[in-house]
Amino acid sequence: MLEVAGLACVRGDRKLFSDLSFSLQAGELLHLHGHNGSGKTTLMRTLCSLVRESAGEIRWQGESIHKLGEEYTREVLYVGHKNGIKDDLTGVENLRVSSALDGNPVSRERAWEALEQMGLRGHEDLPSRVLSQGQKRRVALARLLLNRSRLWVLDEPFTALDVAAVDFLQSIIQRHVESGGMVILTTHQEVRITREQVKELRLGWKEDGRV
Amino acid sequence: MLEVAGLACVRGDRKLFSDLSFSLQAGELLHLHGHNGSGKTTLMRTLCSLVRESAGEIRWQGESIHKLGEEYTREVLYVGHKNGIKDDLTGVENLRVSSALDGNPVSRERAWEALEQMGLRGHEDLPSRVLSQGQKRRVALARLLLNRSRLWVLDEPFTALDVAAVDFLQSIIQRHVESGGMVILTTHQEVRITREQVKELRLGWKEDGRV
Amino acid sequence: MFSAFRTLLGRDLLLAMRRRSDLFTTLFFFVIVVSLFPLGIGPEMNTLRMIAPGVFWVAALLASMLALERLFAIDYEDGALEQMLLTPQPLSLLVLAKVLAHWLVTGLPLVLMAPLLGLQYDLSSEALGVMVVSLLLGTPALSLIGAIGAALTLGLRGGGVLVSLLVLPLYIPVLIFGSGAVEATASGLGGQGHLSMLGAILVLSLLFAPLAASAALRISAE
Amino acid sequence: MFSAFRTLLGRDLLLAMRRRSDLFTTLFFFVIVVSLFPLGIGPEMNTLRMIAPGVFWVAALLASMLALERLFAIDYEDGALEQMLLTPQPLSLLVLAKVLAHWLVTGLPLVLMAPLLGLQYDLSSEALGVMVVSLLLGTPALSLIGAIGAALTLGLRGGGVLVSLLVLPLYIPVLIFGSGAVEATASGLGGQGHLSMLGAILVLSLLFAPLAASAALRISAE
Amino acid sequence: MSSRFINWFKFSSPATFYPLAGRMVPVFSLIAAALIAVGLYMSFFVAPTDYKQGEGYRIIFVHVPAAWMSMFIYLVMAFWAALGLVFNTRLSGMMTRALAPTGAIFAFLALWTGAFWGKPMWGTWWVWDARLTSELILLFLYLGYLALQGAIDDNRRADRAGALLVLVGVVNIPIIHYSVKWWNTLHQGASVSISSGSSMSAIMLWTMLIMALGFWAYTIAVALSRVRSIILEREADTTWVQELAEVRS
Amino acid sequence: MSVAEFFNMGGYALYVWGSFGATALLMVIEPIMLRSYRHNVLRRISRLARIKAEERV
Ligand code: HEM
Ligand SMILES: Nc1ncnc2c1ncn2[C@@H]1O[C@H](COP(=O)(O)OP(=O)(O)OP(=O)(O)O)[C@@H](O)[C@H]1O
Ligand SMILES: Nc1ncnc2c1ncn2[C@@H]1O[C@H](COP(=O)(O)OP(=O)(O)OP(=O)(O)O)[C@@H](O)[C@H]1O
Ligand SMILES: [Mg+2]
Ligand SMILES: [Mg+2]
Repeated sequence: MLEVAGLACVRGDRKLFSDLSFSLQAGELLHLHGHNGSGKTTLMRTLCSLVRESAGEIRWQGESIHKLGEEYTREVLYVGHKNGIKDDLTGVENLRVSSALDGNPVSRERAWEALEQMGLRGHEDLPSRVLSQGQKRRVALARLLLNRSRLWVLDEPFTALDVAAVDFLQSIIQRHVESGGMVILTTHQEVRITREQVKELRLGWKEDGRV
Repeated sequence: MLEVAGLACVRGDRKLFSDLSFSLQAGELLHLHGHNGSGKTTLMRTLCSLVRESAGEIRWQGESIHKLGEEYTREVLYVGHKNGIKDDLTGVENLRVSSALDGNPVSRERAWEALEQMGLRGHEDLPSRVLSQGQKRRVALARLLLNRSRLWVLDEPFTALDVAAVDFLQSIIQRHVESGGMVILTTHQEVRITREQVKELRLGWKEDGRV
Repeated sequence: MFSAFRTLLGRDLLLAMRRRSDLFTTLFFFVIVVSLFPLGIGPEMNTLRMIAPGVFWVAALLASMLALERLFAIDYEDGALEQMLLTPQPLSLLVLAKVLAHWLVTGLPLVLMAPLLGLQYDLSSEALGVMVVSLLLGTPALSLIGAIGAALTLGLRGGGVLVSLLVLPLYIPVLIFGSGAVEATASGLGGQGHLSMLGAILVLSLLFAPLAASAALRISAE
Repeated sequence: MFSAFRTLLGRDLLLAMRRRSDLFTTLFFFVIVVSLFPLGIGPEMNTLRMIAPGVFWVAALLASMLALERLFAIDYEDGALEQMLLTPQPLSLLVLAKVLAHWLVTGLPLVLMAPLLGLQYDLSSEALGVMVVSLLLGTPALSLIGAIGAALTLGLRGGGVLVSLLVLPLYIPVLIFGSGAVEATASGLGGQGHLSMLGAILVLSLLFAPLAASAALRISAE
Repeated sequence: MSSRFINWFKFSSPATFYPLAGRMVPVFSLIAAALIAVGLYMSFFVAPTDYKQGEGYRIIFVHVPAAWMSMFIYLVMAFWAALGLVFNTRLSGMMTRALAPTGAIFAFLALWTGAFWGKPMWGTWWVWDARLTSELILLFLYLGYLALQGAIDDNRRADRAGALLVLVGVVNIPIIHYSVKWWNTLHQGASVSISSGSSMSAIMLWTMLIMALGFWAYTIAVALSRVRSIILEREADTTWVQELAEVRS
Repeated sequence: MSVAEFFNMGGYALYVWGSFGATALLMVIEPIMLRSYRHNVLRRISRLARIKAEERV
């Protein structure tokens, strides 16, 4: 499905990685490793077509993602370092807006339910401004419960989450992979993910990785 | 040294905790536990006198911290969710400015050295804007190496750090405690800290904690 | 597709409502600028009448320029912009929704307020009418053109002055035709020609500005 | 203690240099406002000479007011303000350092630019002199007074309008004495009285504004 | 067909363009010096005194070429900008960047000389007439472009953002040119046109054209030499730059 | 035509020489600035190259 060939990325005057090639099939999870500043975030943003690659190509079902444009972005769900939620909207409103923009509007009840599943019961209609760090992250991640994209790109999704939430998120990711989705993930925390379909990729080591 | 008696904190219309009492002596570490939104950040900011308590008192060497004013803030070092570094300054500049404001100016070389210890070699004179999430966190934490405050208040210091940096930070904390400092800490990650002098405090459980 | 347009429009209006005061920032600025002049210049009606079109249009231009900073900046900082880029919607449509919301919040109140303020300057009702029409045609064009500048300077610290520098040259024609229309009417010549130029500028910017702004957003979001 | 003052002053100036364009934002705004008026009003020298003091002072006031938003906001957002509150330094001294840096970056260039722009309006050299002196006394007072407003509205979304609302009533006396001084000189009466009033305002705000602003900061930082 | 294509892209690589530009700079400098010298001689000693404007009209020999260049350079920049956005070639961004300062200088000169001409002819340095205003806007566009380049550290982003800005501003060029036709203004209408011959005396026309060509050659020389420095700056860590004779010494 | 007459330009001296002078000035300054720009770039790159060479040793 997703194929990466000869990818390189330059930031300022430093080459973060070059000649990176791998591919990802339905039902696989790619776990990115690398120390701070090794270029994980940059790679993920490149895969989402947010950053332009300096060389190489990224293909989705055989087509270049830049050609596909919105057909590709429909398939991608990205959660980055920033939560992308509006401080002045409540959790429910945030969730409904982002789902509608993602192309599948959901009802108030459905959104409410998703937030409750994420453990935000009783906080659904507070403005996100007053939520704690971890609660904001939960609101952002509630999108995962409603989304129909096939490729999830999650940049350190576990930060700020407490143990219960980390467990729950892991189970969601696992369910997505088992039902034929794809996940690209990075985290510095030690997490257990089902070992079967996991690929690993290390950035920033001497010989830049190939899976 | 630090005594807390009958502390309560109300946010909006919810009582986060009430009647909280504990004390912390030189050479002790207090590990705060609690699920997302249980009030850890709020408690820490209260202890730093950034947030006013709704009830109760916080005493430092027997005196109310509000009376002590700058005498107390001299003893406190707080690293919060926000890094408090300037995007447009380089790591070295950031570090020197914050040390000077903390009352102990350091030389260029000393700052440079501290950043190198934090694993930022080769990134010392990039504007912090272009650093990765973890690298920014490292710049913020480099203050710990230069500071002479006795009480460290660290709110999830390990987020965004990679394994090597987490280990290093742990060793710094341990050294501080062993040399008679005090640390108040919260983290959702599982970290090993020397078990001897560690106190634990749980927020957000049915009966709000007492150490 | 249009549901996305409506959602985004609704969201931005809702946000403006929540912040409430945002609704008034630009309007208030406009009112201050227009009202401070009689204070600083003195109350002679003849002078005032003469400078009125200039004052009103300069004030509108400044108000619109200052509001630009907030057009995309908050979305950029909290990451909502990244998410917008990754939706399966044509980006220029989303940009159009944001600009429309922005104009409804910052431009429209100003247009509605203008006739009231015009009374201070002793303008004839005819001149007032033309002023409202010219503002109604001109301010959306300002917002659209400004969106390009705002998108280009996103995330550049101190973008404020850059936005002004980039956007001002494109604003000047609007200013000239806008105040020209009012002046021409006040002095008895018809403002027709000026108004139709404003209309043409509006149509052109409706066609091209969203495209240019969305291209600029893609560049800036890297 | 004074080393902290110097460090903070140095840091803010360095930041302004780094962003470079920030240095010019306010200045540029001032230049635009002052220069757009002849454009909108027409080039009759008599009218222009008459409205000059008003235009200059209104422009200076607006420029100073707009710059306020950035006085503490960035520090607040990136957490540097929390850290400032936790330093063992008297907060009002730090506030004074920040305000001084802010004035050096936004106010002083404007004062220096004023005589050049005055030429456009055909002002006499005497009137220009008084204008510079009045701005030199007035703009620091504006920055100091504004700091209180900026501190009070910190973190309130859409603080912009609130700042204006809070600060404007306190700004108006400065505006009146400032433009009054220039006008009086231009029309042959001395501007002495007005200038000494400005001086008094400056001294008062130097004494009280840092205290009030630092109290406001403590409240807003919660 | 395809071989020509390959050739094109070869020259769009900085490594091959750099020495090529190096060879072209002295050639065009010489041409520029010669043409401008001839042009200056003709403008002061050959061209006759104008019966209406006296000697003052001689400003035309710098004013018009400068005004033309300011517009033409912008069009060339727009061409490179479009090329850069479509084909993503590195060189085009550098060319756009190299042309901008020279364009800004000519726009400034057109304004300056126009003002110095307007004072004796119209009795005022400046009026807000359509052509004058649009030329001022052109200067602002140049300055805006340069400021934007200065504000972005990342070269790729700077190139692409700059290209977009240049393309947006290109609407201004026809406005400058046709403004005298669309609005009745103080400014002279077109005095050089292809269809109806020329309304100026032939000698004045020739002088103007020679000056214009001289300015052309000057622009090419300056822009090429600037692009060489830009190439060096941006490709500093490539091996071909580090092996250059001028870097080694 | 005397030299003085030539420089007087039939009373338009200020305007004619103001225009030609400004043009000449800018067209001389620009190449000079370009030369110093190139000089700076070369010096910076040479230093970079030297540092790199030293590191390799
Ligand atoms: C600041 C004032 C002025 C500016 C900004 C200005 C600008 C320009 C521009 C941009 C052009 C090129 C137009 C084109 O080729 O499409 C031009 C051409 C010309 N200008 Fe000016 N001008 C100014 C003042 C004057 C004055 C005062 C005169 C004479 C009284 C004058 C006479 C001419 C002539 C004869 C041409 C050539 C017309 C043509 O061939 O199209 N200009 N000017
Ligand atoms: N303009 C620039 N100049 C030099 N280096 C840059 C520039 N922009 C980015 N970088 C470098 O690129 C890297 C960015 O890495 P990225 O954010 O992708 O890291 P990451 O692997 O996600 O790290 P983390 O684990 O800390 O999130 C950093 O090392 C940063 O210093
Ligand atoms: N104005 C308010 N109205 C209602 N609740 C509020 C208000 N302000 C804050 N809160 C609540 O206070 C709590 C803030 O907790 P705090 O940020 O201290 O949590 P935390 O323990 O640090 O959590 P985390 O682990 O996610 O960082 C949240 O549950 C939030 O919902
Ligand atoms: Mg990262
Ligand atoms: Mg917290």
